[in-house]
Amino acid sequence: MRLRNPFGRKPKEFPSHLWTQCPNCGEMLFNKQLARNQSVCTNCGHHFKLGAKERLELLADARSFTETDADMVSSDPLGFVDSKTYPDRIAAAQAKTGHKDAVLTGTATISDIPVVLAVMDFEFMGGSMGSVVGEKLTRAAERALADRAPLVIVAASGGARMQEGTIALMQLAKTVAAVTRLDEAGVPFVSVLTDPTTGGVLASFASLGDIVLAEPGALIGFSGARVTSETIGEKLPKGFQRAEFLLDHGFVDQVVPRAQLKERIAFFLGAFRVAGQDLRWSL
Amino acid sequence: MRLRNPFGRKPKEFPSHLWTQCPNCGEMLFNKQLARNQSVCTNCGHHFKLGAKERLELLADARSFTETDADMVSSDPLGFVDSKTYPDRIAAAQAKTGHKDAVLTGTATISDIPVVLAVMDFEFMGGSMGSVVGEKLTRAAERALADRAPLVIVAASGGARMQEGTIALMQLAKTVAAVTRLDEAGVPFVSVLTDPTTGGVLASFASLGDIVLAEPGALIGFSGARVTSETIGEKLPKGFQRAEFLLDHGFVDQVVPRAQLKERIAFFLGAFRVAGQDLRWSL
Amino acid sequence: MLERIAGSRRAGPEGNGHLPVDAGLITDTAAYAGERPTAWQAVQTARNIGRPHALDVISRVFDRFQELHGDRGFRDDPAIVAGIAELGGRPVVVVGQQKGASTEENIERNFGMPYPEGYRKAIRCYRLAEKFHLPLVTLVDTPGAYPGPEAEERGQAEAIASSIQVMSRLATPIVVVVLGEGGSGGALALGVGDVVLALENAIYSVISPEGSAAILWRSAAEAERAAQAMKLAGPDLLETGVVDALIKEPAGGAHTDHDATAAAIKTALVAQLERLVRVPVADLLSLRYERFRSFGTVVEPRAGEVAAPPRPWWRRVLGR
Amino acid sequence: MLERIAGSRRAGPEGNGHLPVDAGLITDTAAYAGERPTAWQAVQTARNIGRPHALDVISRVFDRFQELHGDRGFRDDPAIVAGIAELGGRPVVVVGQQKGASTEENIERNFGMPYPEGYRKAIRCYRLAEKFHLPLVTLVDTPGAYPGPEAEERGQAEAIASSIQVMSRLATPIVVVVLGEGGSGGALALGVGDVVLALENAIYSVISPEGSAAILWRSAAEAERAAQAMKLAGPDLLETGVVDALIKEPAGGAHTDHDATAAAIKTALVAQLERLVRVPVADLLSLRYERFRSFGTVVEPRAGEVAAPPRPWWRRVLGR
Ligand SMILES: [Zn+2]
Ligand SMILES: [Zn+2]
Repeated sequence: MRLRNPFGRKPKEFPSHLWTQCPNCGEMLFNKQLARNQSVCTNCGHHFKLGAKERLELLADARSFTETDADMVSSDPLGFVDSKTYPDRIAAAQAKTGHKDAVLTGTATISDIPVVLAVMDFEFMGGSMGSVVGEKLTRAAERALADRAPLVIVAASGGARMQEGTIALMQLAKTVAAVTRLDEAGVPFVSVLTDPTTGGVLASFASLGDIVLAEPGALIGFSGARVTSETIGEKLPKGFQRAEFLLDHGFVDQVVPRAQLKERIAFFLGAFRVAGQDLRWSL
Repeated sequence: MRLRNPFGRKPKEFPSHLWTQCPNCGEMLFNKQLARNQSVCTNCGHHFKLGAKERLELLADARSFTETDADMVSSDPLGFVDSKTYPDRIAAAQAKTGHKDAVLTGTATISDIPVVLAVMDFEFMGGSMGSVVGEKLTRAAERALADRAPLVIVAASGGARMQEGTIALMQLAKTVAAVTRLDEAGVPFVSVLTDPTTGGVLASFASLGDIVLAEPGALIGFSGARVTSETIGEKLPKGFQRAEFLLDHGFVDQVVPRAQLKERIAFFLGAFRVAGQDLRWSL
Repeated sequence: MLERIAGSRRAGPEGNGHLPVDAGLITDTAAYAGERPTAWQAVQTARNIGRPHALDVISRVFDRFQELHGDRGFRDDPAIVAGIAELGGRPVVVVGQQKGASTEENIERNFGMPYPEGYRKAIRCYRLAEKFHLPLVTLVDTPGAYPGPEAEERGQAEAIASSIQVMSRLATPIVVVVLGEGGSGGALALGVGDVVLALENAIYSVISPEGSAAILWRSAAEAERAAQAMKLAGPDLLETGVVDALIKEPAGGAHTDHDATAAAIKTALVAQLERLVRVPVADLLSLRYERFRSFGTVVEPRAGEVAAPPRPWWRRVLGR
Repeated sequence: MLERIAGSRRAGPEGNGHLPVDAGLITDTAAYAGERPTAWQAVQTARNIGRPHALDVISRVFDRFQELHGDRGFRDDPAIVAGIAELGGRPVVVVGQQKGASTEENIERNFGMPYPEGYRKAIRCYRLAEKFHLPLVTLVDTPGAYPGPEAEERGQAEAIASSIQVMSRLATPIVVVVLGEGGSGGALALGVGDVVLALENAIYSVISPEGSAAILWRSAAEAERAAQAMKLAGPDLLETGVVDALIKEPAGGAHTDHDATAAAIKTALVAQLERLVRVPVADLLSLRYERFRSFGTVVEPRAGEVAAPPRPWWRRVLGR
């Protein structure tokens, strides 16, 4: 997080390993306090990006998460090189985040409801979806189908991973096909859109939840704002492609503050409990 | 048809039993010639309204139409009286049009394809849909289902028949439910919208065709233009609620000139032939 | 099929053992001996701005309501509210038209007049109910679908027709409650159910009295006469079978006591849903088809017979 | 399942007895020994304004094409053409992206960049194909879905996701032909089929070379390098399995001879559809799932194995 300092205080008063400035209201926030508040600004409610591990702590019941496919890593199908090689980029992202690719998947309970849970991490190469993300999400959906357990995916992604070329694009079709099988089988899928969810991830599984929730202020859109802005040759309106914009335009069921997210997901999963469970009407 | 005379000629030169003026281009058209041209202006292509019998001649193969429920008439469930009683209005419409209510239904062939065919007549109380129209259309759809024969309905209606109150409104649900059974069974339904198709008829079966065709220039809309105009307090744009407007806005598959209508319907019915017939791929 | 629905009768006068099937309902206009309000009184009561509107009812009848937004194509229409809630601890989908209780709120809610995207949001939620086997409750209260030019551009007629279509084959029980104004096709788009109830002073009509008067009498001032002629008030609707039963309102009308009104609605909904969830879905769909199929009074001289008027709900259910 | 598709093989080398299953197709990059065009040449050929676009192909490959218009909700998008036509006397549904052959036509067609309503029109026509058991042919040719703000407002991402979803379970055979540019998700929305073919000089990529260069090299001038790195040209796509086979173009490229190009497309379509219509629909859907399921190259150290690359179409079909 880059430290801006509009108040003229010297940066050294607020060393970045201790303090973070809110990009929305400018308030200097003590990192420990920010973490205790689920990375939500205590002054204005701005939702900071959340890493995959913190997200799991927020949503899964304590000690309920069992990771699957934890060691799956990407190969380099195209031998892709830009200013770095693709394997080098992966290695750097693994070192930075401590996980192997941009999604963690597994089983868990959410308020005692067994689910298959997947959380993406934007810190890993912008949460981009390549073979590993696509494969892990597909296996997660297939497990949800086999167990008839609801699938919950928390998206955070800049889109498809360019370094895997058209194979990355095919992950859109792969993940959509997998969640479509859940749809046909009547197994619930809750999609949570967090900051940011854009490009190929939004244009595939993330838009197809039975319930689509978004975090306040999250950037959500198909095209990058830069591309869109260049297309029309003017600046975009304030709030464009934010969660609340998508709510107004009918693409999101609810914008849910982080503090209420777990409870809200649990409510919907409770209402959608699959056949044979007690809360349902006996249809 | 009211005779306007913008050219200053004396009306007696063009007695209305012999001549009709085109409301679009002003041309005086010799009635016999107009009838020979399927009631389309020979000068500008304006499509005049067509009575049910003329419509049948246009669409059904010669001598192929067998009318069903020809004698069904309306009762007066509400004892409705405005400036006239409802039975008096019906009697006047019957005398004017020569049929019992605003729709004719039956079986026919269209280019040798057996169909169930229903054609509405705007001259009968504005083509309004009450119990008789609803019942005859429902029976037509049920017969199409039983025979697995395509259903073709040519709409021409100002909407639901006020004189039957809420019972008329219920005909929307009744006719929709009937064509929905065709949809579930994979039996084709082609809806043809002619001048005018508005209100409850457009808001029910007429919008639900597998293929929706419209005649050029036909007035097609949900609300009366007067109501819409009053709602926004300004004049509506030219072409509002016309067939071409609905085409632009995505509600009509094609605007088809009357001369091509039969052939076009036959093409689609041919493509949709139900199971066991020879043109289909063997799926 | 009726036998299977009538199964609730065989369980005794208490229906399914919880609530009598007619709990809180008026199923016979004999209840109104001499004291039926005029049609115009009904119109005015149904339109009373203080009348309980959809969210007033939802907050009192259901628990844990969570609203769902959007049509997944154009806009979230505030004139239609939809969501998931619990009724007596069990989940249902509820969809209603929402009027305002003030001018500001009415502007926000477009006076309860949905745009096409409102009906498309409703359709989306109907399908969610079907997918997860949740009963559907709809709350009708609209002067009609919005008649403005943008609504025409975005297919008001198509949206209404599609909503009617989806309800007519939705494989889950549906109970419709007309709360206030049941205005034409815009109301019917939420009105296709297995049981259709109405508050006592609700109205349901093919066109507004003003619209009817303007066309038939060429004067909106004749609205009162038109209202009378169209038989749009509760007891009329019971007689024509358009509604299956009326829900009793507090003495001064629903606007005088939202809590009591909601309590009566809740009792009725629970009784109906407890009954309907026991009916196999295929039978429900057949009965729903028959319910709407039977509307209409035609004469066939050759056959020499008049189609029977629809049997009142009460008789349909109990096999009388 | 493969056995059942391979049934066509048991009928002899001529497949179903009409056309060899690989009629007019290149199924092995060995065909390009030493003479593969560069990626950048492919990009330029694929974008040539004189290249046969969807309607050029439709008019030559199919008979009696009747266009269907509109998404039934907002607008008829001219960047997508859809309709019913006959292929060798039998009806099919055809849906394609439509570029212009001139600036005027490109403005009218929005340069082949669909709005959400274009994809929704496509979905409507896919469903018509399924309902009436008509095979579906899609023609991919777009720089990408339109990235303007109205497209965002109306849900470009939702529309693409839904189109992919509907194709992935559409119960009828689907053959996809990439005619020119297969630009990202906007192309894939028409690209989920049982067999995916491409013209020899077509490209298919996750992002445009210019877009990729701007992000990865921070300079659009590096587009040529990006094109090479992304392996977006026909022979690359054959190697990765993204396309099952290439359709041979005339010597100078498809733009030099629309008739010959269309003839090759027609031969390929007829051969594929004759084969696919013999496969039970449930098997088609399983195979379609497996086709897209198999994309991806991952390493699982614990399992000590690399997921196999997708088997080439040719081997999948013939069981080799
Ligand atoms: Zn802040
Ligand atoms: Zn003329």
